[in-house]
Amino acid sequence: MLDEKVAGRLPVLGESMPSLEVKENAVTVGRDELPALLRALKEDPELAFNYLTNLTATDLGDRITVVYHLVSFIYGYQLTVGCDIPRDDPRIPSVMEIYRGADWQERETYDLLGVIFEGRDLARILLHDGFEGYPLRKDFTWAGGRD
Amino acid sequence: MTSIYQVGAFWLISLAIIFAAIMVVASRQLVHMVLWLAVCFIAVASMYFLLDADYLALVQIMVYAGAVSIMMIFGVMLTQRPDLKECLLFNNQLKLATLVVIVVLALTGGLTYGARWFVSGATVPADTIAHIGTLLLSKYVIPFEVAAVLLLVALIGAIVLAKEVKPGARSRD
Amino acid sequence: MGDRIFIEFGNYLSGLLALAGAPLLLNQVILMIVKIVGALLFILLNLMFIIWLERRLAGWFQARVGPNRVGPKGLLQALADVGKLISKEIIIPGAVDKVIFLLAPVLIFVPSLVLFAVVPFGRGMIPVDLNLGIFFFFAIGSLSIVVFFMGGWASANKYSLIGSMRAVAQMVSYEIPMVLSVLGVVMITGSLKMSSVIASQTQVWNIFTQPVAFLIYFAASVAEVNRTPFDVVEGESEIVAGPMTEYGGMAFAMWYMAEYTNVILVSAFAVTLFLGGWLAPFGWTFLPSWVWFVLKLYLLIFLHMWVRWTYPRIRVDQLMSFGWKVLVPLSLANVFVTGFGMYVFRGIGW
Amino acid sequence: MFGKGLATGLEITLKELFTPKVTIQYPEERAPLPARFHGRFTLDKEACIACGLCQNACPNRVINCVRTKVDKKNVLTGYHMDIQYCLFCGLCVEACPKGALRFSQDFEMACYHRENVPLVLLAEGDRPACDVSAAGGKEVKAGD
Amino acid sequence: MPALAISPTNFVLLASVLFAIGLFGALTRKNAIAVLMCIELMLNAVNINLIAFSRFVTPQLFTGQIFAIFVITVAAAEVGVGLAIIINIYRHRLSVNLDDFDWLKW
Amino acid sequence: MYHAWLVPLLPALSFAVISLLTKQWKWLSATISIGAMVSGFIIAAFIAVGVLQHPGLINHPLVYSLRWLSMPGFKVDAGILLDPLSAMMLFMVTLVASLIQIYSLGYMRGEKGFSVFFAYMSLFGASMLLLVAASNLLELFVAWEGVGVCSYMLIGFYNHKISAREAAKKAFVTTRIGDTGLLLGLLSLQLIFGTLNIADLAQKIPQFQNIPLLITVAVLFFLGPVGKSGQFPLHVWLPDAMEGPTPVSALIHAATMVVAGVYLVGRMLFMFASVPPVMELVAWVGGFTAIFAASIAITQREIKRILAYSTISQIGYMMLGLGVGSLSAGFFHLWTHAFFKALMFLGAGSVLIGLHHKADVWEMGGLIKKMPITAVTFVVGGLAISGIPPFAGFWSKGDILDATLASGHTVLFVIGSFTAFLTAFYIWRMIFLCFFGKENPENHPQESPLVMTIPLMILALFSTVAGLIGTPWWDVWGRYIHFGTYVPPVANWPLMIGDTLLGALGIYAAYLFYCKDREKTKALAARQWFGGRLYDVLYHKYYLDELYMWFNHSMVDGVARLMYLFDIYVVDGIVNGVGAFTVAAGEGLRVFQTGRLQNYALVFFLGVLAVGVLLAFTGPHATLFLGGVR
Amino acid sequence: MITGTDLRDRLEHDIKTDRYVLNMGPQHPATHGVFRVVLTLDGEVIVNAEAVCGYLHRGIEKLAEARTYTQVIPYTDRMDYLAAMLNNLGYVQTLEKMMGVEVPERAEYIRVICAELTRIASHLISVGTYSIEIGGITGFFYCLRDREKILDLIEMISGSRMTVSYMRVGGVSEDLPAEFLPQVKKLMKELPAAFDEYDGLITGNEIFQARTKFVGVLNPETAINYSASGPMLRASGVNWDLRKARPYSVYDRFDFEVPLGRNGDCFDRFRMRILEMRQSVRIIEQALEGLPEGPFMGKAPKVIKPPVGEMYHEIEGARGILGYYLVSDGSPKPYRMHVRRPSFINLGLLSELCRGWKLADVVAILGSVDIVLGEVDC
Repeated sequence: MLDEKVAGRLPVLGESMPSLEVKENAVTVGRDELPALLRALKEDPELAFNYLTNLTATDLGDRITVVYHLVSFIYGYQLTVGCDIPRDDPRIPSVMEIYRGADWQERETYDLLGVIFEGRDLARILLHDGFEGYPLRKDFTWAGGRD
Repeated sequence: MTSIYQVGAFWLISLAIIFAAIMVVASRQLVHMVLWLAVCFIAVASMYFLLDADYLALVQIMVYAGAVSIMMIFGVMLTQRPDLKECLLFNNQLKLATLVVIVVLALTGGLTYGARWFVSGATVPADTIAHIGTLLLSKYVIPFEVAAVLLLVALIGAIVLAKEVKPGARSRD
Repeated sequence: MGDRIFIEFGNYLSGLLALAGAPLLLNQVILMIVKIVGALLFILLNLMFIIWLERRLAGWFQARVGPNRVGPKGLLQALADVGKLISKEIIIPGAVDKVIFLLAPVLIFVPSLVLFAVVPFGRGMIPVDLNLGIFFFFAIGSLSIVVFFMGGWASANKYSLIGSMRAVAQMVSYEIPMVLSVLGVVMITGSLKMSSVIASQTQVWNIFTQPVAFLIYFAASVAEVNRTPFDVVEGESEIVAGPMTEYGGMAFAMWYMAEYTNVILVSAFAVTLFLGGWLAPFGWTFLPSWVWFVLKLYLLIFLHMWVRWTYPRIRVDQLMSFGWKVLVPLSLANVFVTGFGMYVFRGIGW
Repeated sequence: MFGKGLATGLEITLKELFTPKVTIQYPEERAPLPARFHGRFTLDKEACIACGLCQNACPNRVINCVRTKVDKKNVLTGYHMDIQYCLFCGLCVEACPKGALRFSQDFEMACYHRENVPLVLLAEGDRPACDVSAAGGKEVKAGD
Repeated sequence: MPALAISPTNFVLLASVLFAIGLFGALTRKNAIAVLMCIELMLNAVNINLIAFSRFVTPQLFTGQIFAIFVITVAAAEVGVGLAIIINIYRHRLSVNLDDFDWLKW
Repeated sequence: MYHAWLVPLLPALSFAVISLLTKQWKWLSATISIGAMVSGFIIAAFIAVGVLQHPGLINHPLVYSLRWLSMPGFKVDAGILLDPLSAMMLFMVTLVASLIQIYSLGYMRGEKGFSVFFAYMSLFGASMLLLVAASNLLELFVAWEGVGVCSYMLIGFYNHKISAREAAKKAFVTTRIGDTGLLLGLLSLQLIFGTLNIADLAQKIPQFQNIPLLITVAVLFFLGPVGKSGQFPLHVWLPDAMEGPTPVSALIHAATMVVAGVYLVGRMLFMFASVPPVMELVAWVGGFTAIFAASIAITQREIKRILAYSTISQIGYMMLGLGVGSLSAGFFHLWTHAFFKALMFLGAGSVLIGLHHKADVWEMGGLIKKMPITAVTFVVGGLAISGIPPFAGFWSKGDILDATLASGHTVLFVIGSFTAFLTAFYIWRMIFLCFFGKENPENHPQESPLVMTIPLMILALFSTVAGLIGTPWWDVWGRYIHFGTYVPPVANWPLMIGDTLLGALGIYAAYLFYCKDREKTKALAARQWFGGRLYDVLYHKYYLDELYMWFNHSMVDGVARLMYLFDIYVVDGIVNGVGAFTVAAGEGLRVFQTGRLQNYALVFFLGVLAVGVLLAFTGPHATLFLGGVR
Repeated sequence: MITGTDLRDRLEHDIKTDRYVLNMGPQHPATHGVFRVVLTLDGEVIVNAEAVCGYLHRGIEKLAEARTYTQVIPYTDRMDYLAAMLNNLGYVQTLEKMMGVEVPERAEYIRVICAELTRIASHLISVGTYSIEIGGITGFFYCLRDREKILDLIEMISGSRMTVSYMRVGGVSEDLPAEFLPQVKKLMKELPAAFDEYDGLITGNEIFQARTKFVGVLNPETAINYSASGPMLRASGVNWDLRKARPYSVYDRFDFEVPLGRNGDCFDRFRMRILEMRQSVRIIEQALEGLPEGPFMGKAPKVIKPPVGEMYHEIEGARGILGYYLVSDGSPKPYRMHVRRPSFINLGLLSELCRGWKLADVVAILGSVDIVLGEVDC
């Protein structure tokens, strides 16, 4: 349920972004234009989405959706930005430059889903460095122990 | 000093001093050196006790064992590098130095052998500190003050030397 | 009547020996051994009691009960602890400097035990009344610094090393205000002899003439024995246990007991220097002098514990600046004020 | 300012020195347990209809109830809980339609041997064997 | 047992042995701090002599003891400054090996 | 009497307390400082009363002292010396200093470093009081330097101003030149007489026979007062010292620093008196300085500078008085001068405050209407300094002139008299320009608060009556303070009338030029009528500062240049030759320079051992080695 | 006032010694569990601090994919085990939002009471352990003593002290027991006095203040940029409390304040918690006042099958913004569950906060961030 103001403002911001789609309660964008969109959302004085509250991804079988949940502390708006990336080429630009809070969340997403955030150092954060596979992908199977 | 206890104590302490001193020179680990040095200082302090210089003995313990060793420890810890253990202990003038040491020993030994001392039979007064205090503040007051100034200068000097000069520090106008 | 009980016992023993025909020297040696054993017994008994007291008081301060299972009211808790610790293995990690590692917990006791030689336990009950008693205290006391360093360095553990370097820095720094604070007492007494220090307090205790010195001494002594709020050496939330990190079993127990021995020691000196030693307050001589000494001792030990279980830990750099920028100038000022006051009072004719 | 906070702290600890302590001397004294306490499970064997809802409700697959079909009706012949995996969430108790599975007030479940850990609320053979074997029924494992 | 009695000779010999050991170390040890320690040994040797003579020759005058006090003072100052210099050099050169200190200016 | 040591101690303590403890609390600091000074004054007053009980003290002063340093052949006592001279000085210094400090409460209000100022004032007072009370020349010297340091700090008090810093430096360096002489003199005295106790010296010096040596010592000694009291040619720092806050100037000029020199000469008069040529020197330096400074003062424009030159001139008078051998006259003038000069400085300060630090007298005028108290008190001061009876200055100046004439220094008498005329002229020039005439519409003066004016009034009272204790008919002063035997004064009517007339003449001349026809004078000045070049010379203080600068630049530089040439051609030639040889030699010897410390040490020890072995076998104690047998 | 930047400058110029690496953890008294900080030290000054977590990782997000929606509730307990009620609340609210389930009034009030009680209990642990970390052990016991009283109450409601599993979709699992109300009212009377005691013993202590004031300063810009939340964010002066900013449940009916810090230092972060506890007491008192009668469970289907879609919902947890992201494919099991754990994200700031401070400050800073390893590692 997008706020009217946000819904109205989004097309203006996204003029130069052909991949931007404004849906009922979310926005999706292509991975190449993702940083530009987030930067525009953050720096736009009328929206000022200054806070990245959540960053995660879902393995949808054929593709992986990376989701960014943004909040504007000034106006109280919320916005969900989604970005589909192919499963066999799970690269997406890092947004750490825009939101430093993305740092550990990107590492976590990489760790558990194998999404490769480009433009930053990625290291496993929850699992140990020698762990093989990405456990939150649907094709991951856990061998050993109670599940 | 003819009491058997004193004689025994002298030899015991002498052995301790010399053994500790040899260990200081011969230890490979710098920290071991410092610890042996402390042992040596304490042994020397007990020698002072034997010589009825109780105040000096305590000063020795406090200043040498308590402070100088600690400073040495700090020095060692501040300059320690892992590769120190591998390098040679002694430099290349070992032989010449041995010669010098032998000559020193021979010279002092020879001189002492021929010496006759004027040993006073008097005893050291009981309250050494009162005498020393009085002397320090009357007869030796100027050296005393100079020593104080020396310590102050050394203190400031050490601070200045050990404190890194800021590369971009603004000089005061 | 009980005042001279220990002295009478000594005399009795000496007389007995003389009767048995022991030569004077042997007589003295035996008496000296008896004195040493007596002092050791005193220390050990008090150690046991203090360890219990500390845990019990900690419990009470913290709305808990504390140890109350071993023995009556848990009084034998220390024994149980020691029993447990003795039965545990002393683990020697691979990288340690073995000799020094094992030597340190033994040596840590030496300075403290030596210092008990000059503690006046009661009227005429000072083992050795040195001319330089107070100076002796500080000189020998400074040796324990080296031992702390030995333990920490030999452990080959970074926490231990940090802890021992902190110990060295802290104890060196706090020795200075401690000495300077005692200087005021020495000036008033005019002697470094323990017995004269006590004798000079028959009229008024030094804590009343030297209150600032007492506070400085107390703060510095808390730092010297590494207890909260100055326990950065152990700082369990930062550096685990400092020099003691790698020690286990009885070796750890030695460190632990050394801490309490030192608490007894610094409190005993505080009693001697500031609280009139074994002198009875208000002329209440119905209790023997040594009882008064022990009572005052425990008052101070209680103070140590009270402070420990109330305050958080100060940071190491704050500790150093507190020592150098507050305590040292304050104690220097105290020396000057004392000197001036003495001059004035002498001028008045006191 | 300096020293006031320190003095207040001392005052508070001194006050606490004399206030009553909150410690409960455990084996001798025990704190009262509320009625809803999640302790050891009890099973009312008679009330249980062996529906298996508890087994399905369990998030951690702790419950293993052994049912035997007798006259088209499930009869409970064994009830095991791998209690070391139990979350004590109470979903099973909540799921029980007959109120047969209950919590008790017993929380002292520590034991010395690992084999004693699993909670056997109904061991095979506890029920009169005739009930089961006479019917000639076969054991059915839940979840099969 | 007068032959066994301790006379100044014993102390002078003890001191000279200590001095010789210190001298040997000071001349041969490579580590600058080690050299500093050896110098302390030498100073201690001197102090033993001073106090021994004070005890035996002029027990009432304390001149030797007072001299020893000054020696101790100077030694303390020397150690402080010496270590500061060594630390400073170490900081620039990352070495405390005296053989490395053969340049004449920084 | 026995507690005179408290007088210097109290301000010193107040300094310590303020700078260590109470710096944060301004008014507490000020209260402590003033309290210390006022209690010092009360004690000093008791001392003065006590001293008055013993008329013979001037020749046999009371000394209370403790052993300060004790070394073989060198013993120094520290203590206090009480005689009417020092008692008078203690009284005067504490009184004036107290008033000035109270005045400072108003003057320094709102200034940065208020507490520090009072701390310095206290220390300044303490140093001066110690100087005055010192029983020993070394002690006196310590205080002397203390005064110097304090004056340095106080002159440079506004240390954000470059001129203040420069002035402070100048004051310090210039007086240092004199102090060097004083120190040398002191050391010579110690060498010659083996003591520095004033009382001992007073016994020993008059009997000393080696007059040339004593002359040298006395001249060296006199250098100190020349520097400190701003006598020609070391007076240059004094006018610049006006950069400090006005109370400081008042303190320096009236009560403390500059009179220290006079006091020292007076204290050591027994030495100077034993060498008449030096007495001549003192008298002439004093006389010359008096007229020299007075002539400069005529042309100066800044109110405080005029007063500064006036001080130099008046100090010259005192020196003149001492130089002609009259301790009584010299010090009487010091006494009266302290009051009226302090009064005038404080008045000037009040004016400055009222005009927001506008110092040029030509830009003032008519202030009497707006600042009546300041103006009236200032006029009292002006009358006093001009020597109009019955104000204080009349009596003291008269005494000096009387003494000069009596001792047969006619030329000096003429100089002195003319100076008296000049004094009246320039002071009244200032007064007329400041307080009378037309008001300057740009100024919006306001009377100063009571805390400033009350000290002014008290000082005005003293300026009026302080001279009455030394009239020829009722000579309390002379009976107590005199050198040698006491000769009761005789009223010299012609001189008194002449003095008065000279003063009145000066005032009238000033009235003519600067009150009646001020505009005309301005015009005249513009046309350089007033002596043209003479005016310039005077206005530029005889170009002395420039002379000194020139000396520094040209002479020193010139010599340096000569040296440089010598260095380049002669020295370098030799050096290069030697160098070439050295290089060659070094090439050969460099193998021995390993740069290794221990290597050097080894060689060094080998050398020592060689000497040791040599001595062991051949030296005087060769028999010692192995018993000398083997 | 000394900031980390100053210290960083200073450390460039002070006595230069060799840097060395110190492993703080995984077994260390001050890391609140198995957690490691790799410190690069220059003397005692931190040059770099790298947090290493994951020692307690149990894969709850993965586990959830194999459980029904209801079965996930006990797992949420075990993330932030100090504030299990809040975890439950966030989870069930997300589901309710997804499915459009109405929650009865009484249930909402019970939820608020439980949530705030849990918040107090959680903050008490935080305050107490912080006291221990600064070195004062006694404060910890006082906090635990009072926390026990709260846990008793929670046990009374849910049967468990910590892992409560109390909330259900549509309400709560059981109604409040009869003896609960008088006891909670009594406790609410007692608590402010206890808070005063902590203030006297800990907050007001000068040593404590010296240790924490102006240490680990976090300015508001950095805090927002690093996605800090909860007391940590508010200590920096950013007014963002979801209970006020975007009220959920019935929080809009209560009168309470959002305490804000001034300096963003450790002291503020610590004090925030005590102030929040006082506010929680206010909320509970109001909720008890207005507690309506009625059912404690709404009309929720027996088998929970949310419609296909995704939902992200946040509540204000004890440590910050607690968000649940659920993706449903229409089956009774969640297709994907992700939890935005406040501890995890706040911990990302550690390295930034520690640099330039002393070894002892690491403990102070880590304690002021207040992490629960169960939540960080999830």
